[in-house]
Amino acid sequence: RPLASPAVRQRALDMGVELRFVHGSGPAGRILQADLDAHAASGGQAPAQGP
Amino acid sequence: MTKDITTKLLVIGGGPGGYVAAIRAGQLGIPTVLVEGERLGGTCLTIGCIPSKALIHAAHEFERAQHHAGGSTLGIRVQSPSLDIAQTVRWKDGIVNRLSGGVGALLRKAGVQVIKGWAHIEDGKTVRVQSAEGEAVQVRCEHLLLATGSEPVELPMLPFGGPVVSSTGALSPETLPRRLVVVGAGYIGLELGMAYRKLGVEVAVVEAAERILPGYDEELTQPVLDALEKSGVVLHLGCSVQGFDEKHGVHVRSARADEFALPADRVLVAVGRRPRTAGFGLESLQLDMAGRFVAVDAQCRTSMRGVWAIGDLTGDPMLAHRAMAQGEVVAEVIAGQARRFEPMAIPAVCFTDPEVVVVGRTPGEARAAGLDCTDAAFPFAANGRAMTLEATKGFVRVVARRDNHLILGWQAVGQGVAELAAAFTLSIEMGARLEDVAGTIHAHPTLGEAVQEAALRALGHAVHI
Amino acid sequence: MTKDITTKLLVIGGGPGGYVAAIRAGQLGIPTVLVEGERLGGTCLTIGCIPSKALIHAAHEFERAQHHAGGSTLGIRVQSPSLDIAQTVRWKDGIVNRLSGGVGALLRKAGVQVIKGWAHIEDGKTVRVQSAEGEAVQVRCEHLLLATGSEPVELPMLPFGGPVVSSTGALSPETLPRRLVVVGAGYIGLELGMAYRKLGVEVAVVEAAERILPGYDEELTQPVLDALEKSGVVLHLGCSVQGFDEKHGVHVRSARADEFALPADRVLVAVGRRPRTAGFGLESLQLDMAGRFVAVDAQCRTSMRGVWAIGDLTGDPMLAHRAMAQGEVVAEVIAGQARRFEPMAIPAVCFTDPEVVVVGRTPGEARAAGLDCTDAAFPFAANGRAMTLEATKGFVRVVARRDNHLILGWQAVGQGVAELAAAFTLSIEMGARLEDVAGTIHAHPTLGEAVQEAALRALGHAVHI
Ligand SMILES: Cc1cc2nc3c(=O)[nH]c(=O)nc-3n(C[C@H](O)[C@H](O)[C@H](O)COP(=O)(O)OP(=O)(O)OC[C@H]3O[C@@H](n4cnc5c(N)ncnc54)[C@H](O)[C@@H]3O)c2cc1C
Ligand SMILES: Cc1cc2nc3c(=O)[nH]c(=O)nc-3n(C[C@H](O)[C@H](O)[C@H](O)COP(=O)(O)OP(=O)(O)OC[C@H]3O[C@@H](n4cnc5c(N)ncnc54)[C@H](O)[C@@H]3O)c2cc1C
Repeated sequence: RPLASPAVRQRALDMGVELRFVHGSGPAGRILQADLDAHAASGGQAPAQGP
Repeated sequence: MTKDITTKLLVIGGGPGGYVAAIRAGQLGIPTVLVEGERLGGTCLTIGCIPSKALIHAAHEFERAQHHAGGSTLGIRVQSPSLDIAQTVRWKDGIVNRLSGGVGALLRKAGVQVIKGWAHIEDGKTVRVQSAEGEAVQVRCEHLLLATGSEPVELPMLPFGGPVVSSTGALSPETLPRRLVVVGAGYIGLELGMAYRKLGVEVAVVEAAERILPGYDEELTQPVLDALEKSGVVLHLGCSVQGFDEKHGVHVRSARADEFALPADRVLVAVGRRPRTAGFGLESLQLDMAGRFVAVDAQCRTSMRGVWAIGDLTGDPMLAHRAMAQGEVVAEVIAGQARRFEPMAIPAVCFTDPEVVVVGRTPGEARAAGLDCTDAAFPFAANGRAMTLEATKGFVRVVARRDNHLILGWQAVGQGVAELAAAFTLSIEMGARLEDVAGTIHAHPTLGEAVQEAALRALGHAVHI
Repeated sequence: MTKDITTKLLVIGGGPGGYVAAIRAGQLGIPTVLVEGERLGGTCLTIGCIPSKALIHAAHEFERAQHHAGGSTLGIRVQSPSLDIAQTVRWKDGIVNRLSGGVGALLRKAGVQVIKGWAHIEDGKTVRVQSAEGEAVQVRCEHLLLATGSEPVELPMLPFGGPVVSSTGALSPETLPRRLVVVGAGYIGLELGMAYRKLGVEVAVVEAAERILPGYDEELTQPVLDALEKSGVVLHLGCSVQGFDEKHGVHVRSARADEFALPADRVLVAVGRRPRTAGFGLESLQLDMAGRFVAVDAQCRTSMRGVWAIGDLTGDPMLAHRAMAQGEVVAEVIAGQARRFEPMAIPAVCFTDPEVVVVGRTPGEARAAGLDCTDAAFPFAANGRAMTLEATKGFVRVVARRDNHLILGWQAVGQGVAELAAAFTLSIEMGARLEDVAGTIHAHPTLGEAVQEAALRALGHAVHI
């Protein structure tokens, strides 16, 4: 399972982002809020959000 | 005459799973009805977690009084401690009433309609309630949430009744027995058995397995074992129960097929709990099961559309905080939020004396999962706060990956360690490494320093050992 | 005859700062000498943190016995509780001896050479020790670490001696006074004042400020104030002490210039502690100071090359765990590691009853720093575990940034909240947000659930309130 804190996991769900596809820059590969930001900014592989 | 009600969400069961789901749903503006056949708060608040911890507290206080009666090392002396168990139970009932009433108030405040009565499932969208006032109510709903919890397992050769009680009976004794036999050395049997012992009762425990608290590793249970022996609780491990008669007591057969009788004027059967799946029409839905539990996905959906399940009904660990967390998820998912029940760790606390806490993986579990891990323990015997609390038994242990030091689990045994669970669970949810805990300043003098020292020790440089 | 020793690191002071630095240095292979004039463990283990918590525990137990003497709500009754304070002090001394001896053993194990005696600084590389055995030792070192700690402030009109004691005397009473006046309502005065009250002593507290525990906010101190009043401790706030005579007691002047006398057969002066900077040649080094403290950088270097300082000598908060953390940093830096003492948060615990914990910023401090923040509290009155412990006074409060919910601080007041400090501090060090704590499953029933509920409440959806 991707390593990410509850807040990051929740925000990823809200954004419709699969954490599996997000690069974790934190210690031990932890996905940080900033990684989510970067993923979103780059267009990521994030599926489009629902209506 | 039958009253008809239509709602968006119908919750069956007002335990920690059901009432939390209903409150959260109400907060989110979802029209919600909750049906409860007994008392709001369910097993947990009325016959489980809370009353057991109340009794344990009273027993602890009485044991301290007994301790001082001999003239204690602290220099305190008291004369002739005595216990009025009826008053103890009244005090405990007062807490239960306050909490159960409080849940009612919270549900009202959240706009949830509560129906007192037993629900019978007609189909996935229809439930009939025989309300307490005698009126029948038919509720139609868009979403049906099953939160019917669990009930104690009965032994065929030791049916409940008279002196043979479940935890429910053991939590509301009218009198104290002289000799109690506890069947089952799981956490419920040991919590209550120890409490009774502290209240002055002679206690024997019969357990089919060769060890107490099966499920915890032996290093962890050793301090509990020591405490049981020191307090004079007699353990019969690897023994099965054959029956009971008032004259001879509990009939026991040992692993070597010896038979003997344990004199007892009360018997507590605490051999486990089973999900409440029968007797209210649940079978008719033909839901997918996971063993004896209702199978659910990461959003607590059952195999039938619009039917959800949470809590003890849905699997292990059968613990109140799991039920509550699932309840929140279901309410938020129904409200349209993207939520999942996928915790990294669920803490488990056993309120024996010493207490036992397990969060995440034990060293054995980590190894079994093929992980290359390291573990280290720090004993309370080397912790200043523990000394000042006369509580030097036990330790804190951490388990981490060897490569990147990611923390995989925490275990602790000792007086008061239950409150360390918050830090343990948070560290795992946050993805903390050993260095994170070792580099966090822990207040002196606290038991929590043992947490930091365990992490330091795993890194090869504990200070205080 | 003078003995000459040369070493790489010389540590002056064997308190938590000094002994931890020495142990860690020894572990890292640095030749280390530690000089201690009194007992290993310093203020903390011998006359501070540990003995005070021991006395507080004994006082708590005695108070419970007194409580049951009246026939308690738990149904427990005892007769004529009595206290043998000499035995209490012996028990406390036993713990101190064990811990002080333990520190000696740890130092030995780490290969540290301990010299018993008072160090006098000749220059930044040379220290003379008048050893306890009468021999003089001259130690030359590459690195000199100052860890001389602090001492109680004396009031000129109330000099220590006879019935006027510092915390040290209050922790080793030969007899209990009938009437104790405590001067100073900081944490040391209140911890000890409350303990004496529980032991049956009539206690009055005189404080120059208009409030107790100046430094904590009023919401936080209110439950302590309530407990003081309930227990019968008489507070004289906004009052200054003029002097003492055995006939009339302590002479006090109120803010409105009224003068009165408080009868007392013992007086505890606890008006603060000052860094130990004089009397051992420190002045000769002419180090840069930060007010009354020795100024240090983020690696605990003083203004003189090769001279380091840690602990109470170097500033607020004057707490043992700060000293220890600094000690580790210095040892690792001298060993060539890149380390800094830059914690995000240092917990502070006040072991009154109820206990008070502060970690990170209070709402007031956050606002004063110009941060747009939100805060929320959850009361123990709504926590099931607190009810079963008869400990429903107090609350947990969280402070977070409004924009991204980053947690800035935690405060708690209540029985047993000291052990929540581990979770509080870890959450801040890990950069946790409200959602992280709210999304972590907290064990039921524990006081720690109030931590999660405070976070939930700050997010606008607490469940249990
Ligand atoms: C002695 C004891 C001690 C325990 N200690 C702890 C502990 O310290 N910590 C911990 O986490 N857990 C503890 N537990 C376990 C905990 O009580 C359960 O995990 C928890 O209560 C499960 O919650 P739930 O909502 O799933 O079900 P329950 O709490 O069992 O609630 C289910 C509710 O549904 C109602 N119901 C069932 N069927 C119907 C129906 N057809 N119509 C209407 N109402 C119905 C029941 O009356 C009941 O109130 C303890 C249990 C026991 C027995
Ligand atoms: C009553 C009381 C209760 C307290 N409770 C707490 C608490 O609960 N939690 C907490 O964190 N803190 C508490 N403190 C504060 C804590 O004790 C100090 O913060 C801590 O001891 C500071 O450590 P240190 O190493 O800087 O100095 P110290 O512990 O003061 O140690 C300094 C040592 O240096 C020695 N020394 C000084 N000069 C020389 C010299 N010239 N030659 C040789 N040796 C010398 C002294 O003898 C002493 O042993 C309490 C203090 C008191 C008085």
